[in-house]
Formats: sequence, C-alpha cells, structure tokens
Amino acid sequence: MRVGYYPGCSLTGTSREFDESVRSVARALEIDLAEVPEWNCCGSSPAHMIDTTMSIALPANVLLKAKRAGLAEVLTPCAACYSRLLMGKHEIETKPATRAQVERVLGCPPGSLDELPKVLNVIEFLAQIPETIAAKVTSKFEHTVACYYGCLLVRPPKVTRFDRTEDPVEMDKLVALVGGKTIDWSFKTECCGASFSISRTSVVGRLSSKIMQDATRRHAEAIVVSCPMCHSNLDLRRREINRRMEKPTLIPVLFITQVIGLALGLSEKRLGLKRHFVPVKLPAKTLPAQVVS
Amino acid sequence: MGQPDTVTQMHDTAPDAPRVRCFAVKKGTNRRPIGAYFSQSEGRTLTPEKYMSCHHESPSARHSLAARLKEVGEVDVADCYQCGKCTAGCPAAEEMDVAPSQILRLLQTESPKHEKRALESMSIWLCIGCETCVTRCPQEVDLPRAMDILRQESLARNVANRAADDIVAFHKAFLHSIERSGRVFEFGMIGDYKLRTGHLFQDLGAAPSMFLKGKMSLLPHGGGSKREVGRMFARARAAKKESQP
Amino acid sequence: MEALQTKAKELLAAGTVQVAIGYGKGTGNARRPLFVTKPERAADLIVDAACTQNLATYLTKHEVRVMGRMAVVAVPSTLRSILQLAAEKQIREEQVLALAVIDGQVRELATFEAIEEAVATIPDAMSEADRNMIDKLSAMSVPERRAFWADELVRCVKCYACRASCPMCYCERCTTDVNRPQWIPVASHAVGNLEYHVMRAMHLAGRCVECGTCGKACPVGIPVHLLTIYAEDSVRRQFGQRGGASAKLDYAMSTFKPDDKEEFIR
Amino acid sequence: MARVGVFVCHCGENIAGTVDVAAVAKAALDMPGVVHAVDYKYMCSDPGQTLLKDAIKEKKLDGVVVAACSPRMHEPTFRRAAEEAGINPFLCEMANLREHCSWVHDKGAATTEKAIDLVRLQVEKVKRDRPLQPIRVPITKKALVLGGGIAGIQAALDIANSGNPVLLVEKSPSIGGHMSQLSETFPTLDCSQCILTPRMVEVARHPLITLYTYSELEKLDGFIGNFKATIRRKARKIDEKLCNGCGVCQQKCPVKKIPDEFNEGLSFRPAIYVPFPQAVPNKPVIDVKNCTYYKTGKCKACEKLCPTKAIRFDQEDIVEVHDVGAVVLATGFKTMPVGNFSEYGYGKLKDVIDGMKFERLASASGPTGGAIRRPSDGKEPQHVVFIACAGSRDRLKGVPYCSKVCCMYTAKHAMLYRHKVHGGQATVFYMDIRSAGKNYDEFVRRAIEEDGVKYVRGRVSRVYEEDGQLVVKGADTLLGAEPVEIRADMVVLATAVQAQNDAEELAQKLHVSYDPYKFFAEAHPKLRPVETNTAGVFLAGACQAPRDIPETVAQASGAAVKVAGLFSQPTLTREPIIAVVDRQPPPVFSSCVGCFLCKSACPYQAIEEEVIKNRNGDVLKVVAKVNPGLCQGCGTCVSTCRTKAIDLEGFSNEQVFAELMCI
Repeated sequence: MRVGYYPGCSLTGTSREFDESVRSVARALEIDLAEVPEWNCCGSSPAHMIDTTMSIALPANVLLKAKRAGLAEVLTPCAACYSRLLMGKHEIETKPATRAQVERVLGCPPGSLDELPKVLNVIEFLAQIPETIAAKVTSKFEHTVACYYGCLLVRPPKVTRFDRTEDPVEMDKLVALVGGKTIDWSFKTECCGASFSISRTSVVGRLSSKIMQDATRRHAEAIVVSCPMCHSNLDLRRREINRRMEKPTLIPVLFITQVIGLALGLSEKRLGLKRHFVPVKLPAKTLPAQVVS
Repeated sequence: MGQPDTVTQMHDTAPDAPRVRCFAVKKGTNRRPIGAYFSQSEGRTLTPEKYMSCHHESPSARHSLAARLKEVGEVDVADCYQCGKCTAGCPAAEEMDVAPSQILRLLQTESPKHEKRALESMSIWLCIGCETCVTRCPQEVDLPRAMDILRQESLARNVANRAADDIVAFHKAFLHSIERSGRVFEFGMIGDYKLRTGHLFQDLGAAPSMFLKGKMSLLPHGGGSKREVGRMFARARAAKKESQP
Repeated sequence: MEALQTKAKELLAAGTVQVAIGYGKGTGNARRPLFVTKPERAADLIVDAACTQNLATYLTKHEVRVMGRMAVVAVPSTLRSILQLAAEKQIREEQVLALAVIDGQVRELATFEAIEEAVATIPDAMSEADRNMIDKLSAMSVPERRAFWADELVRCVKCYACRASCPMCYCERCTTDVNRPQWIPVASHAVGNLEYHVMRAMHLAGRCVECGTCGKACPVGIPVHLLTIYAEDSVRRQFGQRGGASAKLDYAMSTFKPDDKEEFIR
Repeated sequence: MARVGVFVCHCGENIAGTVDVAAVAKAALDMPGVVHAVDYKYMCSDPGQTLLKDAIKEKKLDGVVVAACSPRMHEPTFRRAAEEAGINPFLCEMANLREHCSWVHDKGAATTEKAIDLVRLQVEKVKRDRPLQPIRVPITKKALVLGGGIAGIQAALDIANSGNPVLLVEKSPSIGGHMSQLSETFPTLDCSQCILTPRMVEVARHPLITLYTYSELEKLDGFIGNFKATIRRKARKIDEKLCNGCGVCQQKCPVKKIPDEFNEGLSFRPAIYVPFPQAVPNKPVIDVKNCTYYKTGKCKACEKLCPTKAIRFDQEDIVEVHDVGAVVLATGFKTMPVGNFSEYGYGKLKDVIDGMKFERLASASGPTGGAIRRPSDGKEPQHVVFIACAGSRDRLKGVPYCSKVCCMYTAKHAMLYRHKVHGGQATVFYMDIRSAGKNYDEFVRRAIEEDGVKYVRGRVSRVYEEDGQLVVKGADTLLGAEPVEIRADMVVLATAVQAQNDAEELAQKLHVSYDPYKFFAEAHPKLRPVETNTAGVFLAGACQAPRDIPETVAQASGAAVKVAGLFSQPTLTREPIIAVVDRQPPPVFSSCVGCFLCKSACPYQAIEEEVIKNRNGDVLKVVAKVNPGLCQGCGTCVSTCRTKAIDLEGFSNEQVFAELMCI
C-alpha cells in the first residue's frame, strides 16, 4: 500500500518524534510513504493570520506537487498542516476567483488545480486499516489514556468532515484497537492555545492547564495527541501548566502513532519517545517488553 | 436547513400565492406531477440570489468594512444577531479587550468610529484561529475569516494595536522564514522573532534541551524549493500592489 | 435467417401467433414489410443488414391487430417501441411477441419483462453518420443552425411520411389535423414547416426510440430523424431517462423530480 | 356576430393616472365585435355595476370585458352583475389594466397602447366564451379528525356539537396528546390535566364522535365532500368490550423495564399498559415488541390473570374504509431530540434534559410526584440552568424559525423550580424574550421580579461535565459579552418545536402542501389560516406551526366552523373552470388515444380511465376522463396532450390561441 506523505516543518524539527513514529509504524504495517517531492511549508497560522493569499497558495503548491507526483491521497500527520491543506483545497474548490488568483501566484497554467489529491489526517488514515493494525499487535497497550484531539482535526466540520465535531471518537477507537482504554472526558476538542506557544505563553498555560486538570482528575495515565502544536504545548510548556495546577502532574503526552508503535512492539528509540520533555514513564507492569530493532 | 429553495414574490393584490413548491406528491413513483412544480398564482419563483439582487444597497455601505468582509471573505456581518455564542466558547475571550461578538457588532453599525475600534483592538490578534466560534454559530457567521481580514486591514492601515507587536513580529518572522527557506527554519525564525521583539531571553532555558533532544537544528533544512516559494511571495506582492495603486 | 423462419413457422403452426410481421423481398435489394399468416409462407422471411425499418409501426394498426396475436421481427429500436407503446397503454402483453434479432441470434421475447431485460443490455447504436451530423449541428451557433434547418425544411412538402412511419405517432387525430385552432398551417411554407417539425420533435422528446425510420421515409431526403433523436438525447442528458426503457410509464416530460437540473428553464 | 361591451375603469388615479382610459375605450370601439365601450371612475362601485347591467340589457350584449384590476379582486363582483343582468356569468371577462399595466409602467403612449392590447386579448377571448354552469357535488356529512391532542379534541367536539358525526383517529393508545403530559400551563399556572381531562371524557361520551385510538390513516382518496379514508386500527391484543380497565394485567406483567413514553423515559412501564391513569379509553394495549410472549412464545401471565378474559393474543389489525366529507389535520408536533445538540453533549449527559422531561418532573402525576430530582442520581438540583432557543433560530444545527412557546414555558419552568426548591438557583440563558400574548409578559416579569429567576442574555456555547456537575459556558451580551461560566446540577434545554417525523408522508397522503420544515401549509398565511390548498382538508394546531394552547384551541374551533359551514350546504358548488376530455359519437368516441401521459402530469389525481365497451361488453377503447370534483383547472394536462383531446373550459385552446394571434 502506497500513500503520499507530507510531514510539514514541525515534523522535521520540534516534533521529530511524530515523524519518526509515523514512519516506523508505516514500515511495520508495510505502508509505503511517498514523501511529496520538494514540499514547502503550509504557511501555518501566520499565513492564515496575516496573508490570506499565501495561506492558500502555499498549501496549493504542496498539493499540486503531490498531484504531479501521481499521488491521489496525501497523509498529513500534523493537524495544523492538515487544516491548512484542507482549507486551501476547499477555498480553491469553492471559489473560482481565489483559484485564478492562486494559479497566478503559483505561475501554473489554468486547470492545474483541478482534482487535487485527497488530504488525510493520521487518524483517518489508520482508521481505514484496522485489521492490518490488529493483526500486527504484539504487546497490547494496556493503559488508560485521554485522547486529546484539539481544534483543527474536527473544525470547521463543513470542511474537515471528520468524526463527531464536539465529541470525536476515532482516536479512542484506535487506542481500543491496540488494547488501550480511554477516558470519557470533556476537553477532547478544547483549544490548547496553539500558535501562542511562543508569543503568548500565558494563554497556553491557562488553556492547557484546564485540559491537563480534567485528564488527571479522571485518572488518565497519559494524554494521546495527533497534533505537534498540542503536543508541544502540553509537553514543552508543562512547567507553565503545572504552575497553574492544583497538583503538578508528570503524565506523559504521546502521539497516537507512538501508542500504536508501542503496541506493534517498536522500540522507544524508533518511536522517538526519548525526545519528550516530560519523560514517558507509564506504570511498569504494563509497559511493553523492549524489542531490539 | 436554511432558507427555502425558492421565494415567491408576492403582490399586494395577489396574496394567494402559495409559498411552497411541492404539493401533491404521488406515492409509488419518485417523479412528481409537473403541474405541482408551478405555483398557481401570479407570483413568480425567484432564486434567493435573484431575490437578494433586487435589494438596493446604500451607497455608503459599499465602502464599509462590512461590505469588504462580504466581498472578500463572503462573511455577512448582518447575519449576526448578537447571541454571544462565539464569545461564550472562545478560548481567548478572557484575554480580549473586545469580545468576538462585539467585534461583529462594531462592524454592523458601519460607522468609521466603530470600525476603528475593531481594527485597533487587541482581540483580532488574540484570536487563535481554533474555529470553535464558527463551528457553533447558529447563523454560520465565519468569524475566523472575518478576523483574518480585519488583521490584514489593520496592518494595511497601520493601526494595529501596539500591544500586539510581538504577535505580529512572530507571524512576520515565520512568513519571512518560509519566504527565504521554503520551510520554517526554527532557529533562524526564533532569532528573527527575538530581534524583532527584543524578547532576547524568553525561553532561553528551553533552547539547550531542544538541541539535546534533536528538536532544533542550527542549520536550515534542505529541500523545500526555496526559490520557487520566494517567487510565489514576489508574485503575490506584485499582484497586491497592482490591485491597490 | 433459417432460425427465424423456423421459429416463425413453429409459432404460426402452433397457433401461438396468428401473424408474423417481418421483412420480405422488395424491389431490387430493398426490403419491405411482410405479414405472414400461414406457416408455409414463413420461408419468405428475410433477415439481413438491409432490414432496418422499425416494424413496430404496424403493431398499433387496426388492420393488423384484428388478425390476432402478432409476432414481430424486432431490431433493438423495435423492442424499445414495444415497451414505450406498452407504457402508453397502446399494447398489451398478450397481443405481441417479439422475435429479436440480436447479433445474428433470434430470441423469442414473450413478456415485457424479457424485453426490458434485453433492451437494458443493448447499447444505443446511433449510426456513425448521424452521430457526426448531430455533433456538427451542436457545434453550430444558433443562427447557423436555424439557417441549416430553414434550408432543409424548405423542401418539406408536408406529405407526413415521417409521421406515418413513426411507431410512436399512433394518435388517431394528430395535432396537425386540428383546425380549431389551426395549430399547424396546412400549406407548406417556411414557418408552417418549421412549426410542424418542432412540434413533432417536442412530441417525441422522451418517447423517441431513435430508429431513424422517419428520416429514411422522407421522400425529399430531409434528415428529420436528427430532430427527434436530438430531443431524445437532450431528455436523456437532462433527466437520465430514455424512451422505451420500461413498460411502466415514467415520463420525464410530464413529471418533475426535486433534483431535476432545470437548465432548460433559464 | 358577437355583441361585446367594454368597460374601462379608472380605479381612481390607479389606472387613469398612467393610462389614457378614454383612448382605451375609444380604441375598443374599433375592435371587431365590440358594440359598446365606456370608461368610468370606479367600475366596482354600485353605480359602476349599474352601468354594466344597464348596458347589457340596453345594448343586448352577449359578452362583457371589464378592463380594471386583477380578476382575483373583482371578477366575482362583475360576474354577479352580469348574471343579474341576464347573461351567463362566464361571459364576463376582465382585462387587468392595473397590476399588469398602470402599476408597472410609467405614464406614456406605449402604456396606453399596452392597455389597448390587453383589452383586445379579452375581447377575442370573450367572443369565444361558452356559457358555463356551476358544478354541483354531493357532500358526505361526516368529518375525519386526525390527531387526538387538544387540537383534535376541540375540533371534534365543535364539529360534533354542530350536529355532524366525527371520526376521531389517534395513533397512540390514548387521546390527550402533549397537553396531557404538561404539569402546569402558562400564564395562569393551572393544572394542565385538570383542564384537559374533562374534554377527553366529553369526547369519549359524545354520541356523534367515534373514537379510534391506536389507529392510523393509511390512505385518503376522493375529494372535498367525498373522501374515502382508509384507516388501520392496530391490534391492541385485548377485547375492548370485555376489558373493564381493572389494571391487574399491568401489575402482573413480568416485563417492567420499558422506558415509559408518557414520562419521557424517566420511569418504566410494563409490556401491557395504559399510558397514564386518566387515559381515554382506559384500556391497555400490549406492546408486541417488548412482550415476552411474542418474543419467546411463553408467559401469557396477563391472559391467565385477566378477570374478564379480555386478552386476545391472536388479534389482528383491522383496515376499514370510511366515507367522510372533510378532514381536520391536528397531528401536532414533536420536540427536537436532545441528542441533536453536539455542544450540549449529544444527549450523553444525563442531567441535560429537555422541556418535556422537565414537565414530567414537575408534574404531580410524574415519576417523582412533582419533586424536582435530577435524572443521574435523583438528587435535588441546587442550580438549574435553562437554555432557551435550543435548536430554534439556529440555521446551522437546528431550525431557523422561532418555536414561539419556549420563552413562555422556560419562564414557567424556572418559576416552578423556584417554587419547589427553596434556595435553589435558576438561571435562564435567552436571546430575546418573546412573550407576546395576553398576560404573557407579566408572567415573565413575575418570574424575574417575584421568583428571582436570573436571566442572562446570551447563548450557551457548551455544556460539559466536571466533578459530577455541569459546566455551562455562556456569555452575558448585556455586559459587553463577558464570558459566564456556571456550575449547574441540571440543564434544561428549550428544544425546538418541529413537525412530526411522518408529517411529510402524511402530507403526501392527503395532497396537502407543506413548508421546508414539513409543517403543513395553510392556503393563505393571513386570510385562510385553517384551510389547505386541498379543498376539504383543514388544519388545527401545531402541525401547521409552533403554537401554544389558546391558539391551538382557537384554530381548532376555526377549522370546525369551516367544516360545519361546508356541511351546512345541501351540495357543493364549484366554478366550472375544469378540464374536459373530448367526446364524440361512435365509432370515434373520443379523440383521446388513451396514452395517459396526462394522468402522470396531473397534480390533483383528477384524471381517471374510462372504459368504453360495446353492448357485448367488449372493450372498444380506454380513454381519459376528468373528475370534476378533483380538477382544479390548472391546465397541465392540456399542454401535455398531443392529440389536443383535453381542453380547459373557460380557457380553451381556441381562446388562448385567439388571444395570442391578435397581438
């Protein structure tokens, strides 16, 4: 099985472990990730915030390259990239004037932006192959975790058309598939502060601490995410968060692909678990046995 | 849901015009009698677009921010009935100086005084773009889109709130990084941001561990077709200049 | 051909049908309709490439019907005619039996259901020449197209051979015969001719079985079948329905679906 | 040769201000067949009509054209005048010089020219008019009322009290509808059941009312005055004549855990049950889906213990056909399910309930005996948040319209809660308070002023659960849209009022129009609010739009008067503008070829098949025939007919053709 792959900037930098775990899991599941050649940044929130044209042109360029490389689907693990790619595609498909403008910016002939590839987030992608995953589970992930989806996977529902908007369940299903338990909690899609990680750390502290609070109160052993921004806010900004918590917490934040990777028996190294700021320490009795890679 | 498919123009003296297009549907066939399609009245069916085009716009309204939002972003601020649901769900509302729903209210009046207040607000910079508001808005007002346009308008008019300088700097540094490298080069971007804001020591503690964990590299990433992206930015700028002589 | 003759002979001999409508030898290489009522005459039936006329025209004729149950040698468009006639209550299942000649094989189709199944599997086969002409006409501008038809229709002498040859023109009183009001002028002149042919095309839109018999019947060589075929094709494109596909009435031109495209209303 | 008179009306300045009416009259005189033409200030006035009548008599006119306003306004006036003057009323035509000319054009020669053309058209038409006679149809003087809520009960009682028999059909096992579930009613806080049950009893006892509960309409054929209603009486599995309603079966039924519909799932009922103690009729019904006997073939506890031996496990549905002359639709509404609200927990949060559940909690006959207890743990909630407009005025997730009753019942709920839980806090989130009605606004003010209900203007964005409490996130738009977060014990959603699930299907059965939200459409929003576009079918209550009780009752009585008015006539008179299929002497019989494309095109099911046979009974021909009772004269069939075998009386092909050709 072959699928297009767009890691995006975060996955080459601050969230390398997400990239590593996606690739490792893909290899274990015998999925060929065809990286979009010469891909560029999706523009992320800054383009969205202050440069509307580029916020559509940059993702359009990525999708155009994927299309030219013959890719019908593009797997985009980063939730922010996923959102930008989807929104860019949506704008191009629904607004002819925008499409023409973007064609000029890209310097591509009219019609090039027809039938751009489908954009898939990692949950969406893995949910398509439950049997394949289940067949390869070697050590069940026997932990109780909180699945945290964040904003951009589910919103706005008219564009993403993914899962239940206010109470998504697809990630929970994946965790259950590899033997884990998930808590039913109230903050699955509450915002963590996203791109304010650097410029308004206090906002991130306030929002993320509420999320951590609910998860720990309901006895989650870890938080599972699918977004580099959510991850860095909950992981990297833990000091900021703990300052606002009744009781500081050290539960780790895992990417969904790391959870699945553990269940598939992949090594901590290959899953990049060491790269986290909050050490990944799950109750020992249920930690999977080390497998030499 | 939403508006009915067609509206029937009604005459004062032909009040019997049925407003509904389907009546009498035969069971057992999925086709309906064609006569059911046409209303029996003197009224004519119009599509909502045509109906809307019958209304006259006031000349002053054409240059307002509200008009611009409608034209550029297909956001109609008149749709907002000030229920406050956007504000109620906004994760950043507590930090904002003007609540999101009130931003829309400021635009609804179409008065320059109120528009200025919106453009100078901190709120437009504190919007995270989480899309919670539009996801729940009963009137489907695309507030995040409105915020995008307001931010850009605020920058273009050079009235952005000074307290947002660092946020603007972050966005600019980020875009600058993309323009130069095709992708975001964090080390360079953060350096750029620090120079722009003077926040030289913020997060200094985190940096060494970032390197140790392999999360940040000192050299720009390869690939990313940086020249191509640079050209895209140049073309977009040229197009913008052309449209605003 | 022998299979057909044998089949017809059997049916006549067994009394299953009282008349077999088929093709017989005409002048030169031409074929003409042949009405076989006696088993021993079944050997006169011919099937070959020259047999193209749609014999369904005779199924609604009183003179033929009184003979009893009819077997009709059917090309694909004949089968569609039977279904459309059935949908319009002009023929009942027990009145007709089709001897379909498909790919050189003769199949006896005794029920409408069987005919529906057969029709569903036969692709629409418009002749190469017709397809080219329709493409050419579609590509023309409206004034060009009008000029083309004005030029063609000026030759029309209102002999109504197109009407007489059409299996779907079974009305006892045609609109052209109505004189209060006089919808179609009797005399042959440019406007009246155009009115007649436009009316014919409208009446066949969604009902035409695309046999092309009307065009062949025209003594002055006007390709009148293109008008009805085009109307039929338009209905198919707009509503996804074609004439003669089913023995149950589901006529696109007298009903509407909420998701109809409505492009024609503009 | 025709003798046509033309009468041009000034309509004050309405026409004469734009059109040169004298010139129109003068031009009319030159039209072939016109022997008389005048203009006059107000043709519809008494002198104007006299002018018309005198001219008909004096000039021996055999056709009249009144060039004035829309025929919708005054055609009946002038036709009556023509009739009084001794000519057939259908020989009078109107040219619409006002709506079609003077109101839509500027003053000028071209406008007058158009007016003259409009008159010419009508002159050509009137010359080809045939005298027509009104159609008379018999009437079956029995009404069918669909729905046994307060609307249906009121309509049935009023019709029956006017002396006409009524068949009242209700799909659930008892009449009473939503009103029987309510605790108190606004704005008087009188007990809902106390005022409703006497009416229910009256229905049961009325000699002219036949009550069919647990029954549904399958099919409605026919037309005004002459409907045939096919009704399915679902099997209750008991013999109603033998059952005395003792209730032993209910007590002994081993299945106990079925969510009780009457209590909105807040309590349980057995598989054989009477919906509520005051049910009419007080006879149980076996819920076949949940009954052990029907599932496993064993049990029959009720049969063994029934003192009157009334249980009938083998009872089948009965399908009956009834002749009725009129139908009253009173099928009511439903409320939007709580599960529709994703941001309020998709119905997952047990203590987020809807208004109907709250009614049952507050009702003395409810599962808690009227004590307010939250569903999750039965505790008395100390803070209840009421959210108005849950689904209403929400074009994204709900319906764009206002459900009308929620403001009032929310005020009532908050008030009842404050009365029942002393020290409890009630907060209402609202957008606008819509309390237009007698004593309504006073009622809302009382909730705020006397009962201390806190009103916050703003919509709630989200409700979620934290530490066993519900966190309600809203904003106070009167405080500069300040975010408000309330920790509540229970949340009550004022869910939107919607049409019943089967409303569309029912509308199609009855050929009644409905709006995009599946509410049945009235014939005119202002002047014909209880009639539908299908003659003989009337509307009452919330099946038409959200309504409160007083309005529902008023409308039900209105519909009943319409039915009684219809039944007071010996026969039904209709305008003879209908389609007619050509008939000729043998051997042709008709130019119709019987293709019946017209039948598929007719929106009123007015076209039937007529079989023409010879004296031996052999079928010669099958041709179309128009049912004059059903035909509405729309003309669709006429345009579909290839052979021109159908024509429309009063608007014949010949007339329309002549009108077109004279321009």
